[in-house]
Amino acid sequence: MSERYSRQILFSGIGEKGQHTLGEKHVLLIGAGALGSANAELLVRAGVGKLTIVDRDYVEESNLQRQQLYTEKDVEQKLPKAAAAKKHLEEINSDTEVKVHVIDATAQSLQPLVPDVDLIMDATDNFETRLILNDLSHKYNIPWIFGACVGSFGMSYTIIPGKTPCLNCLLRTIPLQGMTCETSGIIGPAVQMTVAYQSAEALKILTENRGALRETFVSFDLWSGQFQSIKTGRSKKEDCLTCGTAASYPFLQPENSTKTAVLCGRETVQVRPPNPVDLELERLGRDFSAMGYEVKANPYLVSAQKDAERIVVFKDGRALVHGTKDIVHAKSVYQRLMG
Amino acid sequence: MSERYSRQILFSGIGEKGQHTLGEKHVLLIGAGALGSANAELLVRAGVGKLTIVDRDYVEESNLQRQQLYTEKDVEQKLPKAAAAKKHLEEINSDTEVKVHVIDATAQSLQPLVPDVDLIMDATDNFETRLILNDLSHKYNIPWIFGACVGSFGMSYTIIPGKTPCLNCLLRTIPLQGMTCETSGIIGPAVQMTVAYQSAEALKILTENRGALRETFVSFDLWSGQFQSIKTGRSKKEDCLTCGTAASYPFLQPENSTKTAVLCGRETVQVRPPNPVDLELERLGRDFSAMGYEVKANPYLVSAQKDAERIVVFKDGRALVHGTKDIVHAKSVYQRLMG
Amino acid sequence: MIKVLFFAHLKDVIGSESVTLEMGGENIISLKKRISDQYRIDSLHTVMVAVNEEFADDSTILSDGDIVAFIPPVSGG
Amino acid sequence: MIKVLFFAHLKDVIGSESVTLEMGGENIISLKKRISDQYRIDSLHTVMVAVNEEFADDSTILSDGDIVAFIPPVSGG
Repeated sequence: MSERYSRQILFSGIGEKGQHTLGEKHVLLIGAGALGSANAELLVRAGVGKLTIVDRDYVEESNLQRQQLYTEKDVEQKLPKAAAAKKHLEEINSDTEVKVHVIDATAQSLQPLVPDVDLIMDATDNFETRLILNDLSHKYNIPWIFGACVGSFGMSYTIIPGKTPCLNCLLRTIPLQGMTCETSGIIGPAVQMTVAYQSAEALKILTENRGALRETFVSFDLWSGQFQSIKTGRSKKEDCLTCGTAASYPFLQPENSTKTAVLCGRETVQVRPPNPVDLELERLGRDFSAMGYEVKANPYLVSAQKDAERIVVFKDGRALVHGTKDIVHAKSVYQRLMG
Repeated sequence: MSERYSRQILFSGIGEKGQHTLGEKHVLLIGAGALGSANAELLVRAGVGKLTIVDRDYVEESNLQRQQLYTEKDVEQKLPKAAAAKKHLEEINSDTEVKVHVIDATAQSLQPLVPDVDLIMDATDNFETRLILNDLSHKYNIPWIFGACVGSFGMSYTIIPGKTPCLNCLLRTIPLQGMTCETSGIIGPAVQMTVAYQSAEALKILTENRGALRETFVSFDLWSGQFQSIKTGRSKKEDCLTCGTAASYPFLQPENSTKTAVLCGRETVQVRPPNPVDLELERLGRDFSAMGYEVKANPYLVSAQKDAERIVVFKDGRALVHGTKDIVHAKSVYQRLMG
Repeated sequence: MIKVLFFAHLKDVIGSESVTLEMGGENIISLKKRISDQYRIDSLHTVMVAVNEEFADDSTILSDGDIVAFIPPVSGG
Repeated sequence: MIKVLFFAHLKDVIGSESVTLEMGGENIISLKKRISDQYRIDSLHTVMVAVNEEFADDSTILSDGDIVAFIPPVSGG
């Protein structure tokens, strides 16, 4: 261990003791896109003990421009991002235990994963999921690190239950749809800088240097040169339903995770089965072929295409219906193919 | 092209035109360590046309903690960093032409590479080489982007010949030995942030958005939260020997690159042959074996170890003598083995 | 005079990184209304607002010399 | 009063990120001498100095309220 981490042990903020502490920590990383893949690589190179990654998506060509770890071969094989990340991370550092879940991050699916971990890292692309992380963080008293970026702009904030205001305190109203990379684009340096802010705070928490935490909400624009480091102290609300005196964790309530179909991308709808299933992908692939679809499969998913219709079905029964933003149409495609 | 780079084309600062321009640019990257590997990955993912990488070193275990691209297998194979980087970069983006030189970056070796390029990126680990880059930049009127980091601290500055003060203007005296990662350690987030600053300015130059350039010298500390964005306008010196009215490019003078042995690391001395050579590595490996050394070789280098003595010889005749900081001793090891 | 900084896409909508306004004694709500009216944008209710690098409420009263930042939450990741 | 910020390893040598000094009308050379004497460090001649986020010469005169940053060039990469 000492040779691999020697430059990090030399850093006075970490040392032998900090390195050893880091090696015993477990991080839950939600999302394996741009922020997720880069944060994962950084933490695994640094020598975190265990990393659990949750992501519902697979690697596509348009990801390669900014998402670390992934290669052209991963695109060809349509590997789920979490599985591709695990493969590359194990080539980088076989000391870290990497566990992956190719699932939708919902209140229900995340709840069992949270109690075991020391830190939750946000690498999601929507506020619906971030508010679930915010609730889980407070329910189980585990810090989480918010990060988001779009264009040349990014922001990050570290939330410590019982100490800092939470995300719910800071947002005036819930932004139903913030700017996403799909609508406004994104450049690699904005990802890198958001990751630098997130991962520096992560290392402080994981090496038990909480006194060094930044405490402010940072936002920056690398193209215009704008920068703000914003104090949050006065924003804590006693009546906040997540971190206040009568917390009820509203985003963990079941009625908030029952939608069976959601738009998740400019031209992609995700359809979920009403109840969890465990598909036999091989048989499904054969069925699709028989129906005249061009089929591509790996152990995690089946991709089927006929004319303009393209659908990717995962083992848990979720499907991504590509080429449409019409939720009703996507549901009908799903029902026609999956019965 | 449009699908791969779609999110970058959507970014209003780049667009279709900027993406096309970027695809025709050629970047010279000096160094393939922490800053070098991460800047290389970012530029190649972004779709730069051609990247030339110069590095004299090979991948070691202690690099993996912070140097992107490299894997445990590269360490086992003792691949030169430049060669390992090329291999991984080609897996990421086969559109970019990647050319590598496993050589020492000197005034003499770099001079022929510079006239062809649109931008020089600094990823070196010493000011001797940076002042050579600074001279070359001004002699050939090509911008360069300084970057350096150590511990949780980093700095970056973009130098445009004829416009900004140069590095020689900003340094009071030449720091013979600044703090290095070998003495003070380094954490990944400090690398990431330095790279974010460097690569954002690189994208502005390469997409011909010079009006958006930052202009200030930035320095930051991610552990303490310190940050300065420093104006440089008043520092330009008319009598500067690099960028002044009577420039003589002092760091390109031959007397500055004749040292045959230099300390390059805590416990490593590099010895250069007096004249360039092109070794037959296979024969050299057999000779070393016959002398009782344990030998490991690849197409770029031969590594030989006997007891505490460890030496790595490259095709160009350079050798890294490990386990010593005594230059005289290292030279004698070199002469004994290489004749 | 107060200075208002616009981040992310607001910068593009407004057409500038910042504007300077003659103002004082009024609160954030009034400022939002003025900006919304002048630039015909209606999404300011989800924007986070900082006054002199500290988060502020809609009811925060502005004083001469304040620097206000309008930061829209972005969701990309 | 001027405030002096120390970056990188200077922070560790001084034992603090910043100090406040009663000073005015003197130049950077005098400031460096005071700091060198007080903290027994002799490497300040290679340090870059910014006054109010603008690079300054040894001869720059300091005024009350100035913020001075001492930034050592680091070589790692």
